[in-house]
Amino acid sequence: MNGVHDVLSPAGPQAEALYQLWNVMFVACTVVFVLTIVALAIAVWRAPRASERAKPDLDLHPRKVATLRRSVVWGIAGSSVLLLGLLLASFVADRALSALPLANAVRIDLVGHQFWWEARYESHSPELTFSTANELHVPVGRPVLVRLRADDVIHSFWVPSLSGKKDLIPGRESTIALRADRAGTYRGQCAEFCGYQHAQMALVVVADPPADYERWQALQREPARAPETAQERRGLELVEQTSCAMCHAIHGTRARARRAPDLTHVASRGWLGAGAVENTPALRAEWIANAQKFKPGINMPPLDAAPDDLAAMAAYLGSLR
Amino acid sequence: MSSRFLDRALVLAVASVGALTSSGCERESRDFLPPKPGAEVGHAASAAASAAAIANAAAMVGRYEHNAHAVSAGKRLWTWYNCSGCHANGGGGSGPALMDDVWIYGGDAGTIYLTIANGRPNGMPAFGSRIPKDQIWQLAAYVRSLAGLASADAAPNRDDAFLTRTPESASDPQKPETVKPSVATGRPQ
Amino acid sequence: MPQALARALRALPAIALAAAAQAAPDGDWPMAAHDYASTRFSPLADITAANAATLKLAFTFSTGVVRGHEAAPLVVGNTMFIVTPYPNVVYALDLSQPGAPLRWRFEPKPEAFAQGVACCDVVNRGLAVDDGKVFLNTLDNQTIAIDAANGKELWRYRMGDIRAGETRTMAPLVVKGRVLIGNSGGEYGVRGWLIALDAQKGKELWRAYSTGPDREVLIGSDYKPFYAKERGTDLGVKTWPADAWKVGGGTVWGWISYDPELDLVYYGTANPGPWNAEQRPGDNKFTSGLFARDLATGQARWFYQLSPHDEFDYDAVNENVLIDLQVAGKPRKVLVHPDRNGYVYVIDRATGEVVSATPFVQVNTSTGVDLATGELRYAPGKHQRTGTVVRDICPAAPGGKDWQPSAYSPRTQLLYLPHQNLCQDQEAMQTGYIAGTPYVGAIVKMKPGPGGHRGRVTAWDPAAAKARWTIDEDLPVWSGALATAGDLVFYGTMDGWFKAVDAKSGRLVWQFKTGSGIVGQPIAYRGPDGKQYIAVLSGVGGWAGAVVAGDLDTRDGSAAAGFANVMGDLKQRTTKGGMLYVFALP
Amino acid sequence: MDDARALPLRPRPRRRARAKAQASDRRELLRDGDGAGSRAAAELERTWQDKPGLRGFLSANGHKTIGLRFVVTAFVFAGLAGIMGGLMRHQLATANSHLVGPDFYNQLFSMHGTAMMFLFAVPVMQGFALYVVPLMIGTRNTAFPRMSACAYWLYLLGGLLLFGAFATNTGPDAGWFAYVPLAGPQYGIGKRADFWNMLVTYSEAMGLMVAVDITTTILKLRAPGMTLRQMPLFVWASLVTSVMIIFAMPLVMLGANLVQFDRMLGTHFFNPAEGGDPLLWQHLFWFFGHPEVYFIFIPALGFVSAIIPTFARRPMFGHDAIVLSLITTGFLSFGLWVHHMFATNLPELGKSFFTAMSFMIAIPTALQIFCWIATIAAGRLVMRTPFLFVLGFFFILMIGGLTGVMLGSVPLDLQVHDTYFVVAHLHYVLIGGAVFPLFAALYYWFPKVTGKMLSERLGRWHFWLFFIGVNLTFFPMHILGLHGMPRRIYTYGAETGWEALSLVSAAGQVINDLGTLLFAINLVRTVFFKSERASADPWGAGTLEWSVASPPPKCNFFALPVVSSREPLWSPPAEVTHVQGLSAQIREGLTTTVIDALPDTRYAYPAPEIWPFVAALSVTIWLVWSIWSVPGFAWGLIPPALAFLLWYWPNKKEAIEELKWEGEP
Repeated sequence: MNGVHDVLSPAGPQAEALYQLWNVMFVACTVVFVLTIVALAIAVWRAPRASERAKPDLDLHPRKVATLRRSVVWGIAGSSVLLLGLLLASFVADRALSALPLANAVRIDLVGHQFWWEARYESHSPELTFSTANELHVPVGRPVLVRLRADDVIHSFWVPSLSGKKDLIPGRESTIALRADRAGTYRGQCAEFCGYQHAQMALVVVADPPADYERWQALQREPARAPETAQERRGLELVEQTSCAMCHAIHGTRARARRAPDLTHVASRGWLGAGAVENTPALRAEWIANAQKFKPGINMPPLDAAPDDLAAMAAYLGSLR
Repeated sequence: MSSRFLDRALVLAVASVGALTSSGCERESRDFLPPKPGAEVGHAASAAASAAAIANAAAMVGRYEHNAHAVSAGKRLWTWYNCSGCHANGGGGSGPALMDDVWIYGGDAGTIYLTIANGRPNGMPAFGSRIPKDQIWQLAAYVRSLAGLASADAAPNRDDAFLTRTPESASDPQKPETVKPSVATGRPQ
Repeated sequence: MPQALARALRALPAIALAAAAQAAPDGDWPMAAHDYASTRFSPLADITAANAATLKLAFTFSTGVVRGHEAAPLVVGNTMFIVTPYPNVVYALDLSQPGAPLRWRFEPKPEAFAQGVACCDVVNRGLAVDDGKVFLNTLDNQTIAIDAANGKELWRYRMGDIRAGETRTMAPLVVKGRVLIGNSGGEYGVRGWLIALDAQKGKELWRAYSTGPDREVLIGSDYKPFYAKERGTDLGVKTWPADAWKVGGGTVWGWISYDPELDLVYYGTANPGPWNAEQRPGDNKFTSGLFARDLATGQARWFYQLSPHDEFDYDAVNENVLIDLQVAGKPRKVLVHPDRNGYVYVIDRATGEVVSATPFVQVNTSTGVDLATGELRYAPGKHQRTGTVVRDICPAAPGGKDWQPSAYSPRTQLLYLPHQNLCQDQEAMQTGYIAGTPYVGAIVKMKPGPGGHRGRVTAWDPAAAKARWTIDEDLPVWSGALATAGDLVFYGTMDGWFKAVDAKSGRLVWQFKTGSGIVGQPIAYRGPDGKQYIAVLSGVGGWAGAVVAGDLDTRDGSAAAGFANVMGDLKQRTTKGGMLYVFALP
Repeated sequence: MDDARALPLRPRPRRRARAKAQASDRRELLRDGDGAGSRAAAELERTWQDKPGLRGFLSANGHKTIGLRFVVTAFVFAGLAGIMGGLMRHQLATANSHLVGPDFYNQLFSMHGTAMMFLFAVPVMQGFALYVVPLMIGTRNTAFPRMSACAYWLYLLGGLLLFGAFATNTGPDAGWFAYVPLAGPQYGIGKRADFWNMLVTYSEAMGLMVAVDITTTILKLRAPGMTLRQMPLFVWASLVTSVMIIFAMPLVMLGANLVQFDRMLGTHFFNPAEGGDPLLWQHLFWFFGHPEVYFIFIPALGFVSAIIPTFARRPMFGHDAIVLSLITTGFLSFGLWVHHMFATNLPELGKSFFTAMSFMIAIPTALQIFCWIATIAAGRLVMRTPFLFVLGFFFILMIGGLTGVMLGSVPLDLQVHDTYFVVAHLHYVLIGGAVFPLFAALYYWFPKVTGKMLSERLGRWHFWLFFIGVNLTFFPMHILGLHGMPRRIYTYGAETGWEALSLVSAAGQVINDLGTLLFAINLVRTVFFKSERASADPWGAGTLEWSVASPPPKCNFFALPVVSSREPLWSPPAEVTHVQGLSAQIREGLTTTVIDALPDTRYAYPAPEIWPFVAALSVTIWLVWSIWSVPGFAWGLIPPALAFLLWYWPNKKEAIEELKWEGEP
């Protein structure tokens, strides 16, 4: 899953605040580091050499003791003041995070599963809610309020270019607010160890200009496109009658299970398996045949279906723009 | 004295590590791919298929019933595929209870495989075309652990959910005996 | 029986509207609810509180089936018709002969697969007899008309896919040549409907769905609901997430009443599916509500949703008893509906306005009904959230009173409610619709309600909206009630006691221990010899008795959708059975 | 030592001797105190000699034997865990590599973390303390040698069981922190998490027992005259560490057992559906977790504070300031565990308290660094390998400490928590803060322990390779973390752009391995092939352990020293130099008062027994049995109960022997 995935290139107010805080911290710490190492280097450089048999000098000239004590006291005072400064910078950044205006926010209900993200877009009228997976579209400039819940183990939602991370903990509900100020694709990844495929549990937040976002949202609310070719019809029949319908849902068909990503518009997503494999026709067929090859340990079983059936299914799913 | 003591201790250690290793490997292996296609049985409802299924069950015990990953995958599928709707957590509901010692069609893994794959006349739907074979074996292993027949070490502990019964790993094994349907369930043949 | 009392009785029609159509002879019991007003009141007064103690067994008849016998025996002329749970055998007994020998039997041979998809035991709630024909619903979605004289099948109507979890357990209602039937299977995501068939040839006249677009719910021009919240176009689609209404439940498996003057049919729809309410935001129209429809066309006149966006499986399918009540000085045509959400509703049956809604059990899932808007105010602490456990939900999923029908006595003007007293803990779970498998999404464990007793019989005064007297029973009272002009109320307990109590005070007058738990509906009829007989089917089962009827294992508290946790001792209290008991004065 | 003026001991007031002294056993009673060559010295050597044969080996409880065993076993486990670290680095060197599958990788990183933290870092520090502290404070053995012996056997058996489990594919796979839902009953499949819980119980028991032993030794067995202000800094560091261990380790022991009850007995401590909470585990674990990393860091500070004066040829500048900052660090470390949980949904105000605490704890460490630099500035430097490692320690610890300050800030931690930035930070602090001082201490005390000097040339090669290797391996990880690479991932796609820096890090790992290999060669060559002996005080150091031969005699001191200054060997001897009059026939020592170290009572050290080993074995039986069967929890308690009962059963012969010595003046 490709997209900007970098703490140092923020695209939203929160990531910006954290980036500034990072710069402050980085500069302050580098200065302290350089000063201390230089002090050490000077001390080592100027101190005379001796052998281990040299007699230890037990007492020290009071003037030297005074200068050393003064430098140690100044060192401690300096670092304390510096730490206090960094503490204030940290509090200021923390307040900036929670000060994001939430008027007219897009509400997303994000549920973390073992090894994929379920995103349910809520709306005032229940008929307009829809569900997608692993790829979230958000309008540029509008705040997004994400409600986080875990279905099995602890995960952590983190898109570095937009905001800091927040854990999804079973039995607890937390929310995170973020906003994308520039259009673009921002990559994120689960940041709390959650099992075999913690490594391939990525997600993408695509910030669209408002018009594109409305078009995308309208598309997502449509039921699945009817199959046109015979192969696609055969594919739909297989999807409804074999294993796919046991876990997946495709609006407008008899597949209505919720244990796996909603496939109503799967072809509109760039990647499959939360970033495991690119959504090209060839790779899609391979993924359906045996997902364990790309992402061993996930809950999608390899299908023991005939090759042309697999091709039909891949063709049908490929038609679900 | 010390050298003989040492030899005996050494032999004992090697033996115990051997035992631990073999049971450990069997219980702890995570094989995410199903066995090679020839190893298990098609789900055609023919008599041949049923005989093969039962014969295969013995070979499948090590791979499923004694394997913690397989039994816990079976428990996840038990909830995912809505088996708990009819059979609850083994206590039964519109479907028969599976945690007691009464097995209407037989309690061995092969028969349970066929029950899931081909269904039964009194209301068990056929899932053979909808659930891959490897998962049906996992479900069969979990069903046997409901009555405490799978190995206690591999059986799942309690769920991070609402407690409704003692966990499968702690339930004492029910001696399975097949009872004729009419007496057991009052359902006329 | 003193003649004066009998004459006085007949002089009382002004108050009690016995809306029996074409005034069937008062000795018969032609339909499960005795009459279209669903009063279950028998005008026979031979058996009174004074002589009831001498009641003795007249004859018995074994049905040969051992599941839950929830049906009501019917008597027309001198023939008694009884129907068994699956395989739904119909027996006609000749009452003119001593011992009532079998006249004929009819075996519909329903599909064996149906047993696996009946959520709450393979029950059948009764037949209907009309114009020489017996109408039978079978578990595998067939309605069959049988010639009452010789037991020959006249026609058979099939509707509903057993493989998708749809079954049929309700007692049909026959009104002016129209047979009204509904489906069950809400726990399997079955979309509910009510269908009217032509009694002669079994052709479908009209079909009203409980969810979906207005034209399928038969909502049209003359749909004038009283409350604003029920008005709107295509609410059956708009108040659901996309597509969810297609597997949204709202089945019609309960009781239907009919008011000849208004020519309206009254019935309730079941709860929305799945139980995990978080997966179906919105009011989920037209589930858990009451419909009034025109008999001829099926067009909805009004609808009132009792439990919008129901979260606790409170179906609204219970009986609607049609009576006239003095409200603020003026007599009003009302229906009394004791609902599973714990309230007894008194609703004006012409307009759908809620006159009063008063809890008859301890309710903590809601704080009251706002009579101005008709809105049920839910208690905030009890909302379902996936993955979290909500504890002490009172009343439990079967509600204050489940399907077991109440009886109304115009003499005492009390409604006698046989019901349960249960609470529960519930965890909502993520679930998906897989055709043919239950679509529930909740783990439930029930427990006895406040006071520790699990059942109760309440004599409810609809006018004063409070209970006149109550009898606490240890086990849930899962049988129907029968009120007679002899001021007696009959009901059965789940461990087999068939009891008669004084209608005015609730004092136990007579009881008889039958062979198995009673979940049937008692009736009273006048035999060919002119004597009054009381008949009841004994055979434990139903949702409460599933632990015994299905041989379930009570070590798993969530078995039988939570009932196993509270019925652990039922296996010691009763065994399975299937027997008709008929009593009479010596 | 022989011209010293002896401090004659007042005869002990005669206790009412209940048991009559055995007349027949009138062996002549020999006393210590008259120097190396004397007959008493030979008798002392024979008294303190470990018994021969396997039974002797199993029941030895000399502090030098136990300490050495701890250090050697810890380095063996470190080697194994290091190889696992190497495997992980090579798996991550390239994108989408299939060197190792996800399941095995999860076991690798869990074992690497668990073994390094529980089986290497803490035990090696405690091993050093067991060996060096008694020598430094002038006593013959630790206060409870049998407890430390039992602790070692628990440690060895726990380590063997964990690595045995790993060998049978049952290694823990939920990380060294084993967060609950994943290591809980539903998602922690099989017996893997059980073995982790059991190991934690083992290693914490071991840590507690050694900590109690060291604390008591430091407080009660110091040489007369060594008041608290004259105690060497390393002894102060060991004291602070031990007291911290006593407070922190029971937490995780309790937590691990609660998870074990959840897994085996079906309790609901961490089940959110039945009122438990997964965050309870995180609190329990990190309340122990943060002090845990300070158990590793503070002894390292002790090493540095012991080494710098020797190689700066002058006493430590600001000795009291360093003692106070050691105590402050130990105290503050209990107040900042929530900085590991900033990403959870705990209230924001609460978290910011922990930011303040995390910043505050940096000040005492800064104070120590400034005092060290001041000492170096005022001293005359001997540029030998131990000092080189100390200079390396400064460089790497500073980077680790400063990134730690960055991690302490709540908002910044939301960006870098659980990423490779944290992996870099922890390795900088642990390798810089603990492993560098550890190597310095090894090179420094190696001649004292084995009597042979490690080669300087190989030492310098080892230092430079290790210094470059550590920086090359772990510095790029800071940048990887900022580019969003999460921790504990077994692979990543090529599109993430993390491949280049991961390759650099893998190269650094190779250099690391080379450095460690050179150290191993140096070790083996010196121990087995070098012949010339090292003198008693090859570095001209000032503390007491350099006053005895290398390797030290079995009884450490033929005559217990009396101390009058912080560097006894550097300052002129006071008028009274050693104690005389302790028995040479039984293992006897002198207890002194806590503050001023005035002679208090005679103390009979327990003789070597087999019971500590038997007790450790019985505890193993109980813990393993409790994994396999629920009744095992209860019935398994019988073997340990019996073992400890027999261990504490009073021994008549020993009591009479001691009584005999009490009677004599």
